[in-house]
Formats: sequence, C-alpha cells, structure tokens
Amino acid sequence: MAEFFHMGGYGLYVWGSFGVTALCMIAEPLLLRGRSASIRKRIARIARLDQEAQS
Amino acid sequence: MFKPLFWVIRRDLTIAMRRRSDVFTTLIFFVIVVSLFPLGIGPEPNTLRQIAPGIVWVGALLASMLALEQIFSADHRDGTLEQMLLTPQPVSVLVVGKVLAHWLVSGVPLVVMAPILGLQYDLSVDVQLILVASLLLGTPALSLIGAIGAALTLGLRSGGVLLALLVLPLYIPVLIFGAGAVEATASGLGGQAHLSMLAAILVGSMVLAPLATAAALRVAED
Amino acid sequence: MFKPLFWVIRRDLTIAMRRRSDVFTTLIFFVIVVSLFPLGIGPEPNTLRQIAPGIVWVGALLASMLALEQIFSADHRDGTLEQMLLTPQPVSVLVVGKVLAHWLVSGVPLVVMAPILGLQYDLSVDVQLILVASLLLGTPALSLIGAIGAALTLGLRSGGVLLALLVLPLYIPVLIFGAGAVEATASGLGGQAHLSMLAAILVGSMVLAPLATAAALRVAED
Amino acid sequence: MSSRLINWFKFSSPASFYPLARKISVVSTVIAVVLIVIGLYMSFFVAPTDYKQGEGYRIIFVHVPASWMSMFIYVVMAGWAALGLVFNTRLSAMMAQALAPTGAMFAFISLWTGSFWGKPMWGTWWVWDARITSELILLFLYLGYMALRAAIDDPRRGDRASGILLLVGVVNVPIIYYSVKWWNTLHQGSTIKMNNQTTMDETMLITMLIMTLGFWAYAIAVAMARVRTVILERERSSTWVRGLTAAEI
Amino acid sequence: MSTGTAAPALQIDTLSCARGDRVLFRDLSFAIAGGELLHLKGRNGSGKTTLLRALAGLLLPESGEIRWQGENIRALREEYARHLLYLGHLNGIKGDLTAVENLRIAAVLDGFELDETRAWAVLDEIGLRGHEDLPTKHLSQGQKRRVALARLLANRASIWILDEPFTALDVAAVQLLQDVIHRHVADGGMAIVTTHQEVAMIGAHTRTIELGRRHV
Amino acid sequence: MSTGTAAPALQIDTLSCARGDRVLFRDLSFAIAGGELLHLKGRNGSGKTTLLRALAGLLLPESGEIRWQGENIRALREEYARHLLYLGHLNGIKGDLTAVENLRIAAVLDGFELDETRAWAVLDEIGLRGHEDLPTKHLSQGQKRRVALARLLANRASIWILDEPFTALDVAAVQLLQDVIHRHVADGGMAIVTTHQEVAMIGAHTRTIELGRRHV
Ligand code: HEM
Ligand SMILES: Nc1ncnc2c1ncn2[C@@H]1O[C@H](COP(=O)(O)OP(=O)(O)OP(=O)(O)O)[C@@H](O)[C@H]1O
Ligand SMILES: Nc1ncnc2c1ncn2[C@@H]1O[C@H](COP(=O)(O)OP(=O)(O)OP(=O)(O)O)[C@@H](O)[C@H]1O
Ligand SMILES: [Mg+2]
Ligand SMILES: [Mg+2]
Repeated sequence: MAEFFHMGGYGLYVWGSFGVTALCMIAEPLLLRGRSASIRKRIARIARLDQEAQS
Repeated sequence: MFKPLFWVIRRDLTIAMRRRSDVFTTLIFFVIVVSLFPLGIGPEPNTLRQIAPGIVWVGALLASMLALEQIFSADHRDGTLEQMLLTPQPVSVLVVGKVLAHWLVSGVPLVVMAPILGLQYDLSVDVQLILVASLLLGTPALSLIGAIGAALTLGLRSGGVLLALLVLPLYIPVLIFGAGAVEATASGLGGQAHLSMLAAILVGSMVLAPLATAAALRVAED
Repeated sequence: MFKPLFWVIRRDLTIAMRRRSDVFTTLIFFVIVVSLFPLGIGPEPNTLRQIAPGIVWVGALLASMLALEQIFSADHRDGTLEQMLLTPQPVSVLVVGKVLAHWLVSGVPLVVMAPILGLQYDLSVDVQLILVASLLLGTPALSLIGAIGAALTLGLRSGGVLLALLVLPLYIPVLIFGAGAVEATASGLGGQAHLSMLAAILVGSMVLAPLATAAALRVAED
Repeated sequence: MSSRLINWFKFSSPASFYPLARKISVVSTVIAVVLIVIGLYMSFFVAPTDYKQGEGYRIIFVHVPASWMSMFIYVVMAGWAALGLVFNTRLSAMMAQALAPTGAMFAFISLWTGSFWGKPMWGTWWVWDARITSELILLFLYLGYMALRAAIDDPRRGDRASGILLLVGVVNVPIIYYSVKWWNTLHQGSTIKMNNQTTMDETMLITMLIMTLGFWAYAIAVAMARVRTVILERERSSTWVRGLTAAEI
Repeated sequence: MSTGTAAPALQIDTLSCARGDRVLFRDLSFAIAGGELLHLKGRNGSGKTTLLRALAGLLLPESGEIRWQGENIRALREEYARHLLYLGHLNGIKGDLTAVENLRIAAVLDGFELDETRAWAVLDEIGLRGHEDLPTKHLSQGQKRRVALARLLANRASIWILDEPFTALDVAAVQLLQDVIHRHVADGGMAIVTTHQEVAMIGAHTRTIELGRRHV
Repeated sequence: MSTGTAAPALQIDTLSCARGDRVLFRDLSFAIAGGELLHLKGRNGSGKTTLLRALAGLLLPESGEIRWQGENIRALREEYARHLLYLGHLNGIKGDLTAVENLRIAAVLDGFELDETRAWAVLDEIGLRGHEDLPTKHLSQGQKRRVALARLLANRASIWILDEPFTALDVAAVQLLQDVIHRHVADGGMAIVTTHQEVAMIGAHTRTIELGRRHV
C-alpha cells in the first residue's frame, strides 16, 4: 500500500497531479451547485413577492 | 467613400495636434520602459545586447497598446461615436480612418525613435535597419488588432487593464516575428522570413480587423 | 476622522467587489506582461534567470501604474470627486482611504502572484522570499506616488500615457531598490540594505504623497 | 425537411432546452463516472511501469486528456458564438458561456500536471517549450473571454461582444501556435524535447482514450448543468420560469 | 411612397423593449408620416430614451419590428441612416474642435458638404455668434447644446429624433428651437421629441404618446 | 450670527470671474441671509455655473472675496463646507453603488450618520420606490437626478447651491423639488438656484439676480 503511494519515488508528482485534477473536477460541480442554489432562491423570492403583490 | 475617410483622418489628426502632448507622451512612455530595463537588470553589455530586440519590441507593444485605449473612448463618452454609427457611411471605413490616424500619431513616432534607443543597447547598423523595418510592418498590425479590443471594452470601467488582457495574447505572433527578425539578423541568419510573416499578418489584419471592430462598436453602443 | 476614512475604503472596496473582474484583470495583466518577455527574448533558462528580477519588477510596476489610472478618473467624471472636496473632511484623509483601498485591490494580488511567476523563471526559494518582501514594501509606495500623478493628470484626455510620463521617473528609485534587493540576494550579497531603502521610501511617500495628491485634486477641479 | 428545422428551432429556445439539458446532464454524469473510474483503475493497476520514466509517467493519463479537452472546448465555444451571431439565437451564446470555465479549468490542469511532470523529468517546473507556451496563451484567451463577459452587465450585449472576441481568437489560435513553435525551434533553448516516447504501449493508449472520453462526458455534464443555471439567471423574470414548479427547477 | 401621399413612412409594429430585468413597454404599435410631430411623454424611467434609441437603430429591441417605407431598418442600415437625425442626451460634439469644425465634419459624414460661410451663418442663427471658433469644451452647458442643435438647421434629413432637446437652453433658445421643429414639420418632415417641459411642444400637428402609465 | 438675526450670512464682495480670455462678470456684490432664495438668471454662457462654483469654493475667483459670517471661505475651508450643499451639472453619484449606498456614504462624508431605514424613507419620498437597491447606472436620466437630489432631503446644510436642479425631471418631480426648496427657505435656510424654467422658481422669498445682460 505504502509502496503504491510512493510511486517509485514520484509520489509527490503523481499525487500532486491527480490530486489537483480531482480537486478541480470535484470543486467545479460544487461551485456550480452553489451558484444554481442562489439563483433558485432568488426565483423563489420573486415568486413570493408576486404572490404578495396579488393578495 | 474616400471623402468621409479623408475627413475622419483629418478630424482625428486635428484633435491630436490640438493636444500635441499626446504624441510625446506615447513616445516618452516607450523611451522610459525601454530605458528602465538596464536599471532593473544591470549594465552588462553582452546580456543587454542579447535582450535588446525583445525589450524594444515589448516596449513598443505596450506603448502602442496603452495609446490605443483612447482610440474610441473619448468619442464614446461625448456621443460622437453614436453619431458616426448613424451616418450613411459604412462603419468599417470610418474605423479604418480612425486607426490610420491613430497609427500616424502614435505608431510612427515609435518607429522613428527606436533606432535611437537601439544605441543604448549597442546595436549595429544593419540590425537597426531591420528593427525599423519590423516596427514599420508590425505597429500598424498592432493598431488594427488592438482596435478590436478597444471597441470590445468600450465603456467598461476596467477598460485599460481588460483591454490588455484581451489584446496581448493576440499580439504574440507580431511580437515573435518582430523580435525574431531582429534577433535573426543579429545572429547572422537573416530576418527575411520573419519580415514576410509580419507582412502577411499585416495584410490579414487589414482585411479582418476593421470588420470585427465595426461589429464590436455596434454592440458597444447598444 | 476614522469614520470617513473607513467609509471611503468600504465604498471603494464595495465598488471593486461589484466588478470582481477588475481584481483579476490587473493580476492577469501582470502575468501576461511577465510572460511576454521570454517570447521577445528567447527561451534560454540562464538568460531568463538573470533578468527575472527586473522583469517581475517592471511587470508589477506597469500593472500597478495601469490600475492607478482609474483611481480618481471615474470619481472625477461622475462628479463624486467634486463632492468629496466639498465635505468637511480633510481631503488628504479621503485620499489615504482611496489609495489604501486601491492597494488592497490591485497591489496585494500582485504580491501574492509574484512567486508563481518566479517559478517560470526558475528562481530559488530564498530569492522568492526577498521578491515578495520587496514587493510588499514597494507596491504601496508605487500606489502612493502614482496617486499624485493620477491627480495631476485628471481630466486630460490622454490621461493614461501622460500619467505614465509624470510618474515613471518617480517610480525609478523604487524599481532600482526593489529589483536590486532580489538580485543582490540571488548573487549571494544579501538584500537587507536595499530593503531598508525601500522601507524609507515607503514611509516618506506615506507622509508626503497624500498632501500632494490632495492639493493636485483641488487644482484639477478648479 | 421541415420537421428537422422545426425541431431545431424548438430546442434553440431556452425554455424548451431547459428540461432537455437536465436529461443530457444526468446521462453524461453517469457515463463520466463510469469511464473515469475505469480509466483510473487502468492508469494505476493495468498500465505497466514505463521503463524510462518509472511510475512518474502515469501523470500522462490526466495531462494529455486535459490538454486535448482544453483545445477542443475552445473551438466548440467559437462554433457556438458564430451560430449565435449569425442566427441571433440566445441559447448559442449561453452554451459558449457555460463551456468557458470548464475549458479554462482543463487548460489549467494541463499546465499544472505538465509542471508536476516536468519537475522530476527536467528538474524544473517550467520551460518555454512551444506547446507549453501556446497552452498558456490559450489559458489567457479563456480568461480574457470570461473577464469580458463579467465586465459587461447587459447579457445580450455581453453575448455579442464576447462572441466577436471568440471568433477573433479562434482565427488567431493556429497563428499563435505556429509562431510559438517557430520561435522555439529557432532558439535551441530547451534541451529536452517533450515527445521522446515515440512508440506508445497499447494499454497506455487505450487508457488515455478512456480517460479522454471520460473527461469529455464530464465536460458535457458540467456544461449542461451550468447552462441550466445560466438560463435561470437570465430568464428569471420571464413567464415560463415563473411557471416552473419547484420540482422542475 | 408607393401606396399614396399619406402612407405612414415610419411604422412601429408590436415593439417590446426590456432593460435589465424589466420590460419597459410591450407590443407598442404606431406609425408616423411626413408632416407629423410626435411628442413622446412619460415619467422618469418610463422608457422614452430606450424607445428613441431603438427607433434610431442603436438598440436591438426585444421583439417587434421598425419599418421605414415598408422595410425593416435593421436590413436597411445605412440607407435608413441617410434620412435620420438623432440627438440624444449626449451632445455628440468634440470638445477639441471648434463649433464650425464640428458642424462641417458632421455634415460630411451625413453625406453632404457644408462650406465654411454657410456653417458660420448657421451658428449665427442659433445664437453662437462670437463663439464659432472656440474649442467647444470651453463653452457653457447651454452653448454646447446649441452647437449640437445647429445640425438641425444644416441638415436635410426627414426624420428627427430628439431626446430632451430643450435641456440647458435658455428661454430665447427654447423659442428658437420650437420654431425650427415646427417649420421642419410644416415642410413635410417628421419629428419625434421627448421633453418634460410641457408648454414647449404645443402645435398644430402634434400627436402625443404616453409611455408607462403604471407606477414607476 | 454675532451681529443680530438678519445679518447676511453669505457676502459676495466685488467678485470678478474670468474664463479663458473673457471676463464673465466684474465687481459683483450682493449678500444673502437665512430665509432667502436667490434665483440666478442669465442667458446661456452668462457665467451662472462659474459663479456658483466660485461660491462653493471650487473655483478661485479672479478678484474679490466671498465671506461666510465675515470670514473668507478660502480661509474657512472645511468649516464652510460643513454648511454647504452643492449640486452641479453632474450628479455626483456612483453608478456601481445603489441609491441607498450613495446616500449613506454622502451622509457620512458630510459629517452625520444616516441609517438604512431613514435612507429608504428619503428615497421613497423622492419617488424612487422600487429602485432603491439597484446600481444607479441602471437608472434613467431623471432617476439619477432624483438620487442626487435625495441628498437635499437628508441633509442639514444651511446653504444650498443648486445648478439647474430641474433638468431631466418630470412634472411631478419638479413640483416636489420646488416644495422642498421653499420649505428649506421657510425654515431659515438659504438657497441659490439657477434654472431656465422660469415658472419653477416663483415664491415669496425669491430674489433674482441676472447675469450678463449684454449680448452673449
Ligand atoms: C517529461 C515531460 C513531459 C512529457 C513526456 C509530456 C508529454 C506530453 C504528451 C505525450 C502530450 C500529448 C501530445 C500530443 O497530443 O501530440 C503532451 C501535451 C501537452 N503537454 Fe506535456 N509533457 C511533459 C511535460 C509538460 C510540461 C512541463 C508542461 C507544462 C507545464 C506540459 C504541457 C503540455 C501541454 C500544454 C500539452 C498539450 C499541447 C499539445 O498536445 O500539443 N507538458 N505532453
Ligand atoms: N473651462 C473653461 N475654459 C474657458 N472658458 C470657459 C470654461 N468654462 C466656461 N467658459 C466660458 O465661460 C462662459 C460662462 O460659462 P458658464 O458655464 O458659467 O455659463 P452658464 O451661465 O452656466 O451657462 P448655461 O446656462 O449654458 O449653463 C461661457 O461663455 C464659456 O465660453
Ligand atoms: N443600461 C441599462 N441597464 C439596465 N436598465 C436600464 C438601462 N438603461 C435604462 N434602464 C432602465 O430602463 C428604464 C427606462 O430608462 P429610460 O432611460 O429609457 O427612461 P426615460 O423614459 O428616458 O427616463 P428619463 O425621463 O428619466 O430620461 C429605467 O427605469 C432604467 O431603470
Ligand atoms: Mg431619457
Ligand atoms: Mg451652467
């Protein structure tokens, strides 16, 4: 196991690459989720305001 | 078509002459940037001669880009640009006029000044000649390409820096062939090939840039 | 006195945050300019390592100068500057607020970015450290000095270039000591002396620049 | 003929594309996860150790797919921009907008992993190699596009301005690439050339292809999810968005 | 033109414009023919400027069409511009050029020639005698506006689109401008004008359209 | 203050101003006390803006003195600014900040605090309801002017210097602004106002000064 992570001496570089790639590709959807949540909240608010205005 | 073109050039040259300081300031910016390097880097003549073409070219590129920021913004702010879009003249013709006037005011002085700066870096005469030739072909291309960026960033608050961000990557071929021509000559390889590439870039941008700029101006005034 | 100061900073930071792209564009301009030089000069690592401190410093200086152009001009154009001159607050305090906000937005990112660019030029760790230290002392001084020039050229059409002309000569000492500190460290001489000079320049400009800027602003609005 | 056309225009309206985008996104996510998991397994456990570069070469399995994707996405964006400018369809510009961050991210990953490869191989994090330099410039082009978009408040103006920029950029990309290449070969600067492994092991190639397809699916999934957000942001006041139920959003 | 003397030259068909989130007006339709003066009214922010810019072809409307003699102005472009004179909130004059120079370059770009003497005469008429050859940046607010308006006297366009032309003008200049507009209309031209100064627009051929009656 | 209730607070003494080559007015002297409204009239280019900027301390006059409670305003500087509210041709608001933010930062710089609720109330009063938290660059010409004028409602300065405050305002807003000015004067404040819209300034305490009667 340790040997696997050691990568024949290239551990830092291999995991540095794969790690950052993984980080980016996980972070991007998460950031996107935040962005889409905030716009949904805003739309919900607009709808609520509409209803209040009508009643 | 030639009459409006001529009048636009005349108009912009008149304005530039009324504020003669403009011509000098672009020039002096160029001089300062190029002279700054020996200060930042240290005075070894060999290193300096080696990096001279690159530095002169980067200096010319930055000076031309900075001057470019103004090409449409004043007209945009006082409403003359929107009037130009409403005339029966093709917008790209007016753009050509403005870019040409701009190059006469800001590009030509750079070309003239470059050999004098070359002396600071101890360049030989034939290298100097190629330097001038490369700038003569390169700076109009820079103005044409830069005009697209200037039109795209019109009226945006972060104009200057954003312009740089958009335009500098597009300038890179001009820089490479321009500085390359000088370096090739300095190392005895001959800069012909580079100069032909520069000429090709110039022709290409003369055809495409006015159209793109005109489209961008229409968008900016929306 | 601290309340208006605080509010001015807060105001300018709010505006900067509304247009977050501004922060990035200054930064990216810095990155691009620094990356441009190798394209002009050629890719040999040894030459590049030698000229790296000069290039990074010139890049920081140009980026900071370009960003500075905006510091008062927007306020001048929309009339908020003339309102500031008419408040019961001392103008120099408001100037300090604006410069500080400006440095936070445009200077700090440069300092943070510099080490990454240093990698492109293959600089070692302790050289990198001195580079950061010198920028940390130098960029606020650049902002303070540049504010004088920005105020002086307010309302002139070719603001950008003219500003460069006025301010660059004042920048030169900062550049010499900044790049000098890095070079001295790289060649094993130690950059302490240079850094102390930078600190002295910073203190001096902190005292004098706001007063000069305030006076220049009053003239500009006449 | 006409049924085709109608279909086309139907889905070029954001309102009708919105639910479709969700379906595409879900499907692509599944494909991406499957392919990337297989690809990772093969990268670490199937592909043999390189006789020259040892285990370090395994970086190639993210480095090369990311490089390819970054270039490919830029071209796709330019295609959408051209469509948008010619036919004045809002959706095209939104597609370009949705792709940009992903493309920039792949360009960044390519440079990052390249650096982490170069350090052990060449002893330095960075060389001014032609390919690397032009990838850096590509990253700048992405950032320029995104900065321009962010700087313009009016979305329709932003669409058209950034569309023009993309088209100008895509004309320039090949010019930039060849000029950088020429610049680099004329200086005999970098001592080590990058493609020093001419013959590639079969399994390595397959692994790389699988990873590339996985990244491709990932890009589609993320872009579709993002285009949904962009649509909502821009059409938030329209009647069809207000008509959506909570579940549909 | 083809269908008779009173054919509406400029036709606005179910036009809608939006800025930011808000739709300013929806499905606006009207037409205007030669000899008509259209007074566009509305509270602050009701969309007058937006409508005028759309009519000038500067702004792409959300939906709907604007037709000049039956053809969409987007298709006509320069052909339409030949008949048009637009004056917005900005004056559209260069501060570094004199009034005469400004007027002459505007004329050339509009496609006709204006000689020096005629330019001086026009500026005299609009009340700028003694200021003709000063860079216009040295003029007062109202004088700058007058330079911009001088184009009305020296132009042969048939459609005038004027956005708040009376701002910054003194009483004499307001009177003069009113006369100029009415004369243009009487000669068979069209004018579309916004102004908040009610009194200024009363005249024989005036029609009024009011935008955005709901709460601003 | 020291010499009695009706002492002229602001005194203008043989003031001359020149722009470029021309002297705009020479040896102008007048005074204005609390409760007075001064309507400054004059043709375009007669020097109204120049005079107002001099009164605000933005422009150095050619000769003569401006005194606030007996002291030259050049010497008083910030002390004088405390009593002053100047609105020029420019609105002096930031396009990137909302109306509320603009109002609050202006208040702090003017030396007092304006809380969020009060700011909203003021903007409501001036007719900007529903536009309070939009960046002001998205407002129309007249709405921007209203944001600038909102400062009049939230300020405690005693001297108001207003250069063409009515431009771009619709009829309702003109009426409102007139009321605000008259109320300010009735409460013992001073106002110096230029406008070309004659009708707007008639009131009990109005004095008129006309600049530059010779041909412009
Ligand atoms: C020993 C070191 C390296 C090797 C063996 C290597 C190998 C490769 C290979 C095989 C490709 C795909 C080539 C193709 O598609 O034809 C590639 C692409 C790329 N690499 Fe590297 N690489 C190395 C280091 C680096 C470094 C240090 C960087 C940047 C910091 C980098 C940046 C790139 C880029 C930008 C591409 C895409 C450009 C292209 O495919 O033309 N590489 N690399
Ligand atoms: N910066 C300047 N430089 C030179 N001359 C100027 C400058 N500003 C104004 N002038 C001149 O001063 C005169 C008066 O200008 P001012 O702006 O004070 O007029 P005004 O009475 O406010 O006119 P308006 O009603 O048009 O606003 C004008 O004739 C103009 O030519
Ligand atoms: N660039 C813009 N971005 C977003 N919204 C805008 C923009 N310009 C105007 N608006 C909005 O559109 C509305 C109408 O603006 P417009 O300038 O057409 O009004 P107007 O009728 O000309 O008003 P005024 O009488 O004040 O000049 C305003 O409420 C404003 O909020
Ligand atoms: Mg308007
Ligand atoms: Mg005035």
